[in-house]
Amino acid sequence: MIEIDLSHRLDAFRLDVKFSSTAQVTALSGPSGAGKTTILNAIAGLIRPERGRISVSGRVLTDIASGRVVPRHKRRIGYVFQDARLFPHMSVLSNLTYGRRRAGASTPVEPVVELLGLGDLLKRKPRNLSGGEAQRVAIGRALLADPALLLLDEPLSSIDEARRAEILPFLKKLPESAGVPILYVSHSTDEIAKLAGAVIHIEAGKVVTK
Amino acid sequence: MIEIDLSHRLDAFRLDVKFSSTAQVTALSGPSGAGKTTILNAIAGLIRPERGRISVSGRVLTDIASGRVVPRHKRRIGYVFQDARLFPHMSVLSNLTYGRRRAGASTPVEPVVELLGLGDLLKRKPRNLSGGEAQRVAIGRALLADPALLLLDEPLSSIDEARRAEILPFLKKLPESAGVPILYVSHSTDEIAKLAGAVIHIEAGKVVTK
Amino acid sequence: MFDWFRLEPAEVAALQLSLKVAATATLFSLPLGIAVAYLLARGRFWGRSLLNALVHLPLVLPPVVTGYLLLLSFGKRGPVGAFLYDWFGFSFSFRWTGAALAAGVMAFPLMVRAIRLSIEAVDRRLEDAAGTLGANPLVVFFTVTLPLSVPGILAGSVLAFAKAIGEFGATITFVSNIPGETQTLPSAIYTFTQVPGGDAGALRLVLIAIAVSVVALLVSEYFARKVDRRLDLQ
Amino acid sequence: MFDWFRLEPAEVAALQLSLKVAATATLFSLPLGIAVAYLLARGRFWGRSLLNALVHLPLVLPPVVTGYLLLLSFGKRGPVGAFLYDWFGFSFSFRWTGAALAAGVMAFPLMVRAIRLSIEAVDRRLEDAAGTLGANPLVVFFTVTLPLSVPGILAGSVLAFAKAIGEFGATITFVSNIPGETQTLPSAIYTFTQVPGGDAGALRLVLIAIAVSVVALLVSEYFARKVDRRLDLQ
Amino acid sequence: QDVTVFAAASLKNALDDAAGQWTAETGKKAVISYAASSALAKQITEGAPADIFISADLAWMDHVEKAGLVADGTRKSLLGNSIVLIAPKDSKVSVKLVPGVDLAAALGADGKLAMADVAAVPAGKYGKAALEKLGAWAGVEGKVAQAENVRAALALVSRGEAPLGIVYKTDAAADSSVKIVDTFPKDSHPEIVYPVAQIKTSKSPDAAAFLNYLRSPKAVAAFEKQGFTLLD
Ligand SMILES: Nc1ncnc2c1ncn2[C@@H]1O[C@H](COP(=O)(O)OP(=O)(O)OP(=O)(O)O)[C@@H](O)[C@H]1O
Ligand SMILES: Nc1ncnc2c1ncn2[C@@H]1O[C@H](COP(=O)(O)OP(=O)(O)OP(=O)(O)O)[C@@H](O)[C@H]1O
Ligand code: MOO
Ligand SMILES: [Mg+2]
Ligand SMILES: [Mg+2]
Repeated sequence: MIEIDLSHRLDAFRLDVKFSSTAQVTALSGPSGAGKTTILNAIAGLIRPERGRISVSGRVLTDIASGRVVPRHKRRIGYVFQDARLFPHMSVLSNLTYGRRRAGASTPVEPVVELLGLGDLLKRKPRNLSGGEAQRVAIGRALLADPALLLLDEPLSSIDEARRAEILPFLKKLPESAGVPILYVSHSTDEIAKLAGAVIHIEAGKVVTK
Repeated sequence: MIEIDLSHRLDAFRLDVKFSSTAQVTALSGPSGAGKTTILNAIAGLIRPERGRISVSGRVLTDIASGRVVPRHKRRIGYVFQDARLFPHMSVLSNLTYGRRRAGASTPVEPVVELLGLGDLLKRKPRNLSGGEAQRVAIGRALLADPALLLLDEPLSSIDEARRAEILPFLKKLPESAGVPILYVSHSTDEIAKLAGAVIHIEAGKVVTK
Repeated sequence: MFDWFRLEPAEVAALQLSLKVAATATLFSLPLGIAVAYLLARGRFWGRSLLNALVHLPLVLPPVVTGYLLLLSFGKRGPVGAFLYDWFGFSFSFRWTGAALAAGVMAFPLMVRAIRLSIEAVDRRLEDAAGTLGANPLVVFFTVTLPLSVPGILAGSVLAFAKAIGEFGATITFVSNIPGETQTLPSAIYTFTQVPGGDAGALRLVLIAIAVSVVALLVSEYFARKVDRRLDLQ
Repeated sequence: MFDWFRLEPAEVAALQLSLKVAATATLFSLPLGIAVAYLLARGRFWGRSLLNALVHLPLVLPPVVTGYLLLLSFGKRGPVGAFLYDWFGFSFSFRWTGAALAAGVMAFPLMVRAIRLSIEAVDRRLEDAAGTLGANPLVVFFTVTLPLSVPGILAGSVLAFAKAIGEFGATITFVSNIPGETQTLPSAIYTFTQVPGGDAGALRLVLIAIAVSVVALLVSEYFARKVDRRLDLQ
Repeated sequence: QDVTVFAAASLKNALDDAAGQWTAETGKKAVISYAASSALAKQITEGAPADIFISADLAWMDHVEKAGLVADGTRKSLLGNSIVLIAPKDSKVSVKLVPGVDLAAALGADGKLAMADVAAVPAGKYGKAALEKLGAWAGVEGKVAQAENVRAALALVSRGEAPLGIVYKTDAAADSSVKIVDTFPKDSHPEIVYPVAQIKTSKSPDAAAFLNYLRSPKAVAAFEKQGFTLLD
C-alpha cells in the first residue's frame, strides 16, 4: 500500500498529486517532464516537499504537517535512478554490494548477478561500462540493498529485449517472493501491461484519470 | 552509403565488424555490450580503431592503412550520445545552437524546437532538465549542427510514446529532405521496423546474419 | 581611537602599491598559469615532470633565494633584465613592476595547482561531444574546458592575490624597499618590526592587510557563488 | 667535483630535520584541513566567511608576523602554550615540533583550497544515491565524498609539503635557528645568504632542496596517476 | 631629484627622524629603503639606484667597496653601538660580564641564550666574539637560539621564551619588558660600526649634502636619542 499526497514547486514547475495504490507493482506513466522523477525523489527523501504526506505499507516516511521526515538513509528504498549514478571509484562488485553492506543484509549476490548477466563485469569500473551494462548494475545495486520499496525510473530503457524478457518476470515475482512493492516509471505500454497492477498517469504535475 | 570495416580491442572486448549499407536509415541492433556504441565512436572519430576503414557517402573518414584519419571536428557527424552530454554551463538554447554556430549553418532553429517541444526550456540550464527533456535537447543539438551523417544511440529511450510518434516520422523523412543518412541504435523492434531500411545485428563484437 | 587608524601618506602609498602589485601580478600570471596548468593536466610530453618541479620551485625555496635569483636574472645586469632593457627599454629593476614580478612568481605555484585541479576534473566526454559538433581543439578549450574550469581559475586567482598581498621576502630582496615605488605593505610591516617601538605601527598595518584580504575574499566568494549558479554546479 | 656535494654533518641534520618537519606538518594538518575544507565547501553557517579569512591569513601576512603571532600564542607565556605546558607538559618552544607547527600553519591555506576545490566538484547526485542505499551522512562522507576528493587531497598535500620544506620566516621567528633541533634547510640557506661570499654554500643547499622537492613531486605524481586510474577519471 | 638611501633596517627610527629634519631645513627629500644590509649590498652590486649606503656592519660595506662601487673618499664610520646581555623584566638573574663568566649556569638546565644569527647577523657575530673573548662561548654554544635578526632575538627574551639574550643596547633600551643585565666591555668585541658611503654611480647632486647632514647637530641628536654613538 502506497499513499502519496504531495505539493512541490521547482521554479515554474508545480507538482500537485494525490494517489494511493494497493497493487504490488504500480506504474507511473506520463509524458516527459510530467513530474514522475520528482515524485520518486520525494518518496526517496531526496527532496522535501512543500506540503504533503507519504506512507508506504503503513509506515509514514514524510508528513510535513506533523514535521515527521524520515532521513533518506533510514527509508529502506531501493532507487534505480534514471541516470545510473554508479560510484565511479568502486568496482562493479563494490557498487552492487554497497547498500547490502549498509543494511547488513544477507541477500545472496549470486542470483542477482546471474539474472542481470553481470558475471564478467564484477571487477570492472563503471566508467567504461556500456549503457545497458551500467543500467543493469544499478538495478542489481538497488535489489541487493534489501529494500522495503523499489523505485524504478525507466530501468530497462537501454536493455535489449532478450534480457528484458528475463528481468520483467523476476520483477513481477518480487513483491510476492520478497514482499517488496514496486513503483515503476516507464514509457512502454507493453512493459506496463505485463507488469503493473495499477497505472497512475501524470501530466504536467497532476494525476490524470484516463 | 556507409562502409565500415573495423577491428578494435578494449581490454577484454574485441570488436571485429565489416558491413555496408545503402539504406537511408540503417539500424544497429544487438544485446547490451555487443559493441554498438563502440562502432559509433569509431565513426565519429572519438576512438581510433586499430585497423580498418570507414567511409560515408564516398568520403573516407578513417583509413588506418593509408594513415588517413579525419579529425572529429571535420567529420560533420551529428552524434546523439547514449548519455545526453549536454554542456552544463550553457543554456538549452546555447546547447542547441553550439554545433550550428561552428558549422556556420543557417538551419532554422524554430522547427526543431517545435518538433522536440523545447519552447519552454530554452533559457534553462541542462542540470535540472528531466531525463526526456535532456534527451530531446541532445537530439536537437545534433540535428542543428548541419551534419552529413546522424548517429543516434538509443535516442528515444526516455521519450514518451506521443512525442515518439512525432519524432519518428521526422527522422524517417530526414535522409530524403536533407540528404542526411542515419545510423540508428535501438533495442525496440518496433522502432526499427518503422524506421530502418536495413538492420545490422551485432553480437559480442561481430556482425551476425539473422 | 580612530586617529590611530589614520594612515600616514607613506602607508597609504604602501597600501595602494600593494593592491596595484597584487592585481597586476594576478592578472598577468593568469594566462600563463592557465596554459601551464593545461599542459600539466593534459600534456604527455617529455619534461613534464621538470616543468612541474620548476613551477613548484618558488614554494620550496626560501623567498630570499627566489628574490636573489630574480635579482641575478632580471636585474639590470642580469641576462634577461639586460635583454629586456636593451631591446624594449623595459626594466623591472627597483620598480613596482619588479615587485609585481616577484609576487607573481611566488604566487604562481598556487595558481597553477588550483587551475590544474579543475581542468583535470572536467569531463572529457563533454569535450568529445563538442568535437563532434565541429569545434576544433582550440574552440573546445575556450568553449568547454575553460568555462568548466572557472572554479579553479577563481580559486587560483584568490590564492595568488592573497599571496601577492603578503609576499615580502622575494620582493624586498629583488627590488628593495623604496617608499612609493617598491615598498609594499609587508615590506612596511617588516621595517616596523625591525626597530624599537615599531610594534604599534606594525600592528596597524597588519590590521589593514587583514582588512584588505577579508574584502578580497568576500568579493571572490561572491563571484564564486555567481559562477556556481551560472554553471549550475549545485 | 663530487666533493662539492658532500654534505657536512650539520647540513645532513638540516636536511633530515626539514623532511621530518615537512612530513609532520603535512600529516597532522591533513585531518583538520579536510574538515575545514568540507565546512567551507558545504557548510552554510554564520561565520563561514570569517573562517575562510582566518584560513587565508598566513598567506596574506608576512611570515615574520605569523611567526610572531605564533610566539605570542604558543610560546611559553602565550595562552595556548602555557595551557599545553601546564596540562600536558608539552611545549613547542625551541623544539622541532614548533617548526612543524609553523610550517603547518603557513601551508594550511594551500592545503585547504585544493581539498575544498575537489569536494566542491563531487557530484552530489552520487551522495544522494549513497543515502538511498542506507548510508548515513558520515558514511556517505567517508565512502563517497572523501574518496572522490582524493585528487584534491593529494594536490593539497603536495603543496603543503613543498611549502613546509621552503618555510622559513615564520619558523625562525617562532622557534629560532638551533642546529639539530630547529635549523631546517631554508634556515641554513638563509644564514649562508647573509654572509658575504656565502653564495656557494647557499647554492649547494638550494640544489639539495630542489632535489628533495623534485623527488617528492615525482612520488606524488606517481600516486596521483595511480589514483586517477583507480578512480578511472581518465 | 630625491636622494636615495639604502640603509640597514635597524636605523629606521633615527634615520627617518634625521631625514625629516633635513627636508624641513632644505626642502629636499631623502627616499630611504630599509632592509637587511646583505640584501642592500647585493642590490647595489646588481645596479640598484642607490646614492648612499649605510650598512650595519663592515663586511657588507667591504663587499660593495670590492665591487668598486664606493665613491672615492666617501666611506666613513658613522655610528657606534654596544651590545648588552638582557633578561625578562621580572628575572632575578644577575651576571657580571667579566672574563670567565659562567653564563651556562645563569641559563639554568634547559634555558636558551637568544642571539641574532652568529654567523650572519652583525649583532650575533659581535656577541659570539665577545663571549669567546670572555671565555664563555664553549659553555653556552649548545644553548644558543639564533634568530633571524636582533629584533627577533629580543622578542624571544621579552616573551619569556629565553631567560637571557644578547642584543644591541639601542634595542634593549626601548623595550620595557626586558632589562639590561650587563653591558659587554668595549674591548671584548670588535668595534661596532655602521659605515656609510656614497655610491659611485650616484648622480644625485644632493647626495654629498645629505651625507654631511648626517653629522649635523640635529641628526646627531636623533641618533643619540636611539642610543647610537657618533663615531668620527
Ligand atoms: N531543479 C529544478 N528546477 C527547475 N525545474 C525543474 C527542476 N527539476 C525538475 N524540473 C522540471 O520539473 C519537471 C518535472 O521533472 P521530472 O524530472 O519529474 O519529469 P519526469 O516526469 O521524470 O520526465 P522524464 O520522463 O522526461 O524523465 C520538468 O519540466 C523539469 O524540467
Ligand atoms: N574503455 C573500455 N575498456 C574496457 N572495456 C570497454 C571499454 N569501453 C567499452 N568496453 C566494453 O566493450 C563492450 C562494448 O561496449 P559498447 O558500449 O560498444 O556496447 P553497446 O553495444 O553500446 O551496449 P549497450 O546497448 O549496453 O549500450 C562492453 O562489454 C563494454 O563493457
Ligand atoms: O639589516 Mo640588519 O641591521 O643587519 O638586521
Ligand atoms: Mg524522469
Ligand atoms: Mg551503447
